[in-house]
Amino acid sequence: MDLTFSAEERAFEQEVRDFIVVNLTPEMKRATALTPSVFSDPDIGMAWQRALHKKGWGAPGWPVEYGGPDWTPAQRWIFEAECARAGVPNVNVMGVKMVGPVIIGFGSLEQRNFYLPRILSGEDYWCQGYSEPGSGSDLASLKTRAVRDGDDYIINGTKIWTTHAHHANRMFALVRTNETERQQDGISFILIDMKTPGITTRPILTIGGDHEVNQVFFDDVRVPVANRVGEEGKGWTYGKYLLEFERGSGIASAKLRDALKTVSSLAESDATGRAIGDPDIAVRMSEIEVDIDALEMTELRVLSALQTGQNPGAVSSLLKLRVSEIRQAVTRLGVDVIGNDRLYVEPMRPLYRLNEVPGIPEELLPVVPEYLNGRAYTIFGGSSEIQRDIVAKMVLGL
Amino acid sequence: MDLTFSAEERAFEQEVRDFIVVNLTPEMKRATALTPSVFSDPDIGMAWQRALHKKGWGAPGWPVEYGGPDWTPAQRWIFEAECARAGVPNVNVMGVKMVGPVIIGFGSLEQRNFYLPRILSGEDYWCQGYSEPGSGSDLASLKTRAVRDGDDYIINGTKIWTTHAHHANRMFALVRTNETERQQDGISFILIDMKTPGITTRPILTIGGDHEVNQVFFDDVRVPVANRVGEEGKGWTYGKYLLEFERGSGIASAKLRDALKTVSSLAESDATGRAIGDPDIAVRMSEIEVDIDALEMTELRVLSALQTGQNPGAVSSLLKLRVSEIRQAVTRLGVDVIGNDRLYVEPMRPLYRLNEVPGIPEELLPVVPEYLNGRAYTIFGGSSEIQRDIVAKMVLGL
Amino acid sequence: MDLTLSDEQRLLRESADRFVNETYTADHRRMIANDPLGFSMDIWKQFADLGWLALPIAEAHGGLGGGAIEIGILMEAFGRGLVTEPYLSTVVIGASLISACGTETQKQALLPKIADGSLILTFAHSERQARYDLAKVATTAKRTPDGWRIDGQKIAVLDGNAAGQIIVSAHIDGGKIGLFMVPQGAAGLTSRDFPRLGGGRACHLELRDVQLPADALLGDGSDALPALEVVVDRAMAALGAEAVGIMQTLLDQTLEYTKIRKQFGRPLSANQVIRHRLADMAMQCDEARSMALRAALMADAEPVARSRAASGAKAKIGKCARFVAEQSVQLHGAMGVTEELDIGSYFKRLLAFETLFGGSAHHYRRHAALGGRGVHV
Amino acid sequence: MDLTLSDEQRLLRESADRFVNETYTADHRRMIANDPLGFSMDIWKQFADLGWLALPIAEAHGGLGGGAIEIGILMEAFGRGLVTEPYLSTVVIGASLISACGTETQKQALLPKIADGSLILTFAHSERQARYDLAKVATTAKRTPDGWRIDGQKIAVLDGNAAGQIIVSAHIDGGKIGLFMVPQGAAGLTSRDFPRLGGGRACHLELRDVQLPADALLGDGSDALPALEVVVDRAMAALGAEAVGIMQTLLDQTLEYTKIRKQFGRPLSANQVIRHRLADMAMQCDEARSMALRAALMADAEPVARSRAASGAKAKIGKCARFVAEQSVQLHGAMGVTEELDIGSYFKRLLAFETLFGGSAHHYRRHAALGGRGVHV
Repeated sequence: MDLTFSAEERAFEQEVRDFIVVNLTPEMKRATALTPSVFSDPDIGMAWQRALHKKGWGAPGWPVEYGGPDWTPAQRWIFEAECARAGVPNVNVMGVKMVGPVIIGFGSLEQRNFYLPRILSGEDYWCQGYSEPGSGSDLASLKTRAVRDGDDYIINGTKIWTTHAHHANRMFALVRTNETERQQDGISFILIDMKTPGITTRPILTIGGDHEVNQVFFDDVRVPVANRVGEEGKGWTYGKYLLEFERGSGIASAKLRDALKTVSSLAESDATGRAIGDPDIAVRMSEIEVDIDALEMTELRVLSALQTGQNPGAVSSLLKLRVSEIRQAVTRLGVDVIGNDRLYVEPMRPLYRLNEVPGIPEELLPVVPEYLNGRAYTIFGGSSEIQRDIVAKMVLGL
Repeated sequence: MDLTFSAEERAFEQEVRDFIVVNLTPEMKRATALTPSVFSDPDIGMAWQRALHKKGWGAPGWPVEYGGPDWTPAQRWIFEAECARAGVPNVNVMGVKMVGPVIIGFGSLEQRNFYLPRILSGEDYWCQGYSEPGSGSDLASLKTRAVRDGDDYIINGTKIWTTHAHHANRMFALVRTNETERQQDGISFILIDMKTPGITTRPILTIGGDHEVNQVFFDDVRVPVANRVGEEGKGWTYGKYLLEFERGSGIASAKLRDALKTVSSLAESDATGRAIGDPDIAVRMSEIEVDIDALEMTELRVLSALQTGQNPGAVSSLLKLRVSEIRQAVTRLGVDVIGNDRLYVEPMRPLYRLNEVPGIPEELLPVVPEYLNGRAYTIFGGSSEIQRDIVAKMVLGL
Repeated sequence: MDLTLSDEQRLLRESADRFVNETYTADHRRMIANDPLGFSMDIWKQFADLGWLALPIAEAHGGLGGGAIEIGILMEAFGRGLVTEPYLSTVVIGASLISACGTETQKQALLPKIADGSLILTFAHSERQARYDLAKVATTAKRTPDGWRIDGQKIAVLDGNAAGQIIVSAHIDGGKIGLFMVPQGAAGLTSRDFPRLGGGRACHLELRDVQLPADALLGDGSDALPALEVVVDRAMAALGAEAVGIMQTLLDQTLEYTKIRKQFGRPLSANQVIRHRLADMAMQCDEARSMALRAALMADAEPVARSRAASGAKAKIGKCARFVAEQSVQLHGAMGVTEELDIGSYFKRLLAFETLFGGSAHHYRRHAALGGRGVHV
Repeated sequence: MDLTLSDEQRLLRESADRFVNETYTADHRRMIANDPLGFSMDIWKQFADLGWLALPIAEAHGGLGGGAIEIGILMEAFGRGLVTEPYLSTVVIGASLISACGTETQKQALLPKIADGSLILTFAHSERQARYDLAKVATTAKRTPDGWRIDGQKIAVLDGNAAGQIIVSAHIDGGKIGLFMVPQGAAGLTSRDFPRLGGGRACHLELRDVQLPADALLGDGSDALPALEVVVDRAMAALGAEAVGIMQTLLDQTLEYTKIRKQFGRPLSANQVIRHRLADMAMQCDEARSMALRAALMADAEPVARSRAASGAKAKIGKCARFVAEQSVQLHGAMGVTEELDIGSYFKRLLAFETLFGGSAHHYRRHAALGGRGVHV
């Protein structure tokens, strides 16, 4: 047993670092630091995706035949850890990490040939049409309907909490193609061009003042049947495959460590009156650091299992729970570190377009919106209450 | 609005203090401090009850015609507060506070005439036969059966968690006299002489090593029907009346403050290496003190409502929850204050009979057993889980 | 011992509740959110007419001689309505500082104007370096032939742009703290006004070579710190009452929402975990209510008891408020983390005022230190 | 990067698990509870035969040269069995102190005896006034013509009466800490033996004018504090592994109980609140497991990283252990607060060792201080 990486792995680590040094511009870095929502805006995020793609690293999780880099689990770990440490943009995961694996796993040859290269290059920008008003964590109750009409489906209904729908040119969606006894059986997985007539998008501002999510309305939207992935009525299976993917986010500790480092730097700076001098702040910082240590160790245990070909299994729900809680603890520490400077509200977005900031150190600006938006960590992607239901059932067998 | 007591009330306060000075012997005080279970042993508790009775204060909550002192709510508050502050013995409540009110409210004239004076004087010592193995918080499912045979009931079954059954000469019990559709309807409230043939008692040691509770077995125990209180099958109603009484313990803040003071003194003494110098200990002590302040204020709000004839109502479940949690917080602070001295286990009981204590300051001895036994605060008398169910239903109307 | 409201207090509560219910609608909040002042001068005048601005001012200076309990009754209603009028700055803090420190001449000149609504005040004290240490003031006041010269920077000044005069704390010679009346628009005073988290406005101030007349100093030049502590203790009690109003609103709305919102075919409130969460929220609301009342009742007690009650209240209410606020958002699910529901505004107001004069950790330490527990504040 | 067990490690785990399952029954615990020694010398000999007593000792001194991972494997199994044999005192601490501080002669003389089971050791360090400050030792060692004279008091000495020799820490001239081998029964040594919370025995020691030969001092007289810190960091990792074994047992038993125990006509585990509680317990067990492993893997890292890993593990595992232990009792209801179930013994063992070498608050502070966060430990 040991924690050290092999010489080859350390060489790879150096390669990643070198890549980052060359490709991560100061503007991208600043923009990322000043983005209080989950994902970078496309101008930032896609610039990074293009650089990755050029290097052949555009889709670390994909099989080699579709353009994946054929990394070992350890290499993926190292890549993610170095990216987090350096503060690279948070590329919207809907393409590479969400719809990509589904198309690879269940799409037709034509779909694979058409969509996958466009995801890799960043030419297509995807959003996810799962949630609906009235069906949040209870996704199977979704009501958006796709009715067969010749070679098309005609879609009516609405999706909500759609991240970056206002930027995306494509959506993958779960829609109801059949009324069945078991709600799950009537759902299909469809790829939709966002420029199709009948689609409108309404912005929803988050509690932190960011425009990241939307409501999308479908009014007699005509989508070719050829855009369905896999079989009709099997969409739930494909969708759940994705949710599993989303929950087992795998390597979150490095990002959390980076987020804590940011708060820690603030606490040590004059911008907060050296908040670290407050023993409550100092001790909470250690508590969170230790929680991240524990999380990282669990992730490494999973990684080590993966390396020897074992399935980490239901542990992903455990990880999602802890990750969201630790993230919130970091943002909570943030607002306590900046003290009364929390009163300042900057309505302008994106923050990184601000040139001159009035009377407040720039690095304090994202702290309050991050805390506010961060309340969503325990809600989106399956609330913590639902996650604990799952842990009890799947992990503990209750 | 004001927090000060009237001149009459302050005079009463002085009277209580004077009474305590005269009647609370150093032996009683030491025995109480060295008792890590809920109630004082009868030799200590009943000595105090006799002193109270002599003064006419034996049953503060009873109507005047049965020997109550006719106090205002404020006077009851003052009395309880002064007793707690002085560290008087914890008289077993089963007589005066539990069965007494039921006999007063529902007992026959004969029962009132016979039992009430014996409770007041301490001649009778009562225990409560409610819980059974397999019916803890779900009391209505109790199985101990009383079958009518002429002028007697014949009782078979078992009761558990019976506090001081090994000291008591009488028990009040809930027993099943009928099989009914609704479990609650077949239950009767019966008074049992503990010397009746067929009763055996098995001690149950608490996790802290104390013999406070027991299991009691009934093997064809013959009890006169005349010992039933009120109507047959109405026992559930009388029993719940008592539970309400038990939950709305009313004036707990003074006792908690006294318990915290004890821990605080330990933390300031050399016996713990002045644990108060540990900022964690100091701040937790303030947190608990503030929790007690809040509790006290809520109790005073209830008291104030009572004084103007209002019914405090469902707030009693809220209070029971907080009281039990704060009590546990105090005992938890206690074991942290004494640090590694927690390793010492003293098996001898009662602790106050110890003459020479080996290598450990005497005042540290009850700390660990109090913490251990204190785990029961959130279990006995309706677990915190059940209490929260009740709050949700009764207080919040969910 | 009597904790029931007097007839006057009951009337005050009824009129405050009625006013808030009728005035502070969601429409009003939307309108005021874009207002450069952050509140309505029209409503401020109505506050004056209702006598609320005169409430804690002594009768000799045109006031009603009310106490902390009456302030608490108003503030709780203000919390329910998310009132943005500068009541805390002007009346709870401003008027109290003048009453505590001012000369008779200053009181006669200023207090009646507060009472009649013609003078809005604010208190510029917080500095970034000081965190929550009331005594730590880097702003300086130097004597000049004509009076005073003030230099320094202040952050998080509530309602600063609306104030006719700003009460600025500064170190004067000899290490004492003095309070100075700085008129809005004084030369050398730069204000950066911004919308405040949770509604209303605030600003950061820079004072560079601000020249003031000799009588700009409140009082006779003795150290203002003890008076500052009295007034801040009272302000914390008032903030506690406001928080209770907000928390109760959050609890009520969350109860309502979880009863109506259905998932998996049944209301959210059918889930035991959610029922228990709501029970805990209700409990913490009740504890916060008790602590706010306690701090108000102890506002005139001897200093250590008063300050421990105020710190205890600030600490405990802050802790309870964070729990209630975060859980309200959590139980509203995705809707809770948008600006589509009122819930977010209440959440933000609690967050905004949580560290005003120090957060929970600071005040638990102060409580411990004042209790002789040898902790450093 | 490989966190899978080697073949040898897997074999060790299997044999430890088997031994514990077969030996440490409830009957054994009842028997040992009344034993004046607190454990079985017979089992101790079996430990020797299995090679466990030689585990961390260098091969040059008759040991197997195992590391912190191997110790952790054993300790986790010992936790599951509530083993009371003096493994921590003798092997984890005693042998390591001798290895770290002793002269070659001392190592040759003592280590093989530990490995073959003929020498039981304990470490007498804790003093009431010092709380958890490792460097604070009031016990003194003064040079005499014949060697040393020791005076002082020690508390909470694990397995003190069973030990053939007691390693006593004392201040020697010049403010350095020295470690002295004090033989059981030395003149001037008074021991107060008592049953230890959670099983086994411990004692308080008084040393009054205890005369020792010159070679009773371990090593050459240089300050033993750095070695003490290494050994205590390792001991904390071992305690963490033991705690994990105990926590897992508590979780397993509680899962079992809540599935079987019925209330209101359905198993306790049907209640969502209880299901979520169990989920939290499982999560905390897993976190504790990760931290114990981490501390073991870092046991040979550079001092700051090693100590932060050890303190982080002690702090976090302590916090998780308290939660798991208290909730295990809570979910067992009334039965949980008696001595009728095993659950109470596991609960007490966790409580007993929680503050050994410092509790969670202490170690979070140490972690912060070592991280340059300017907190006082």
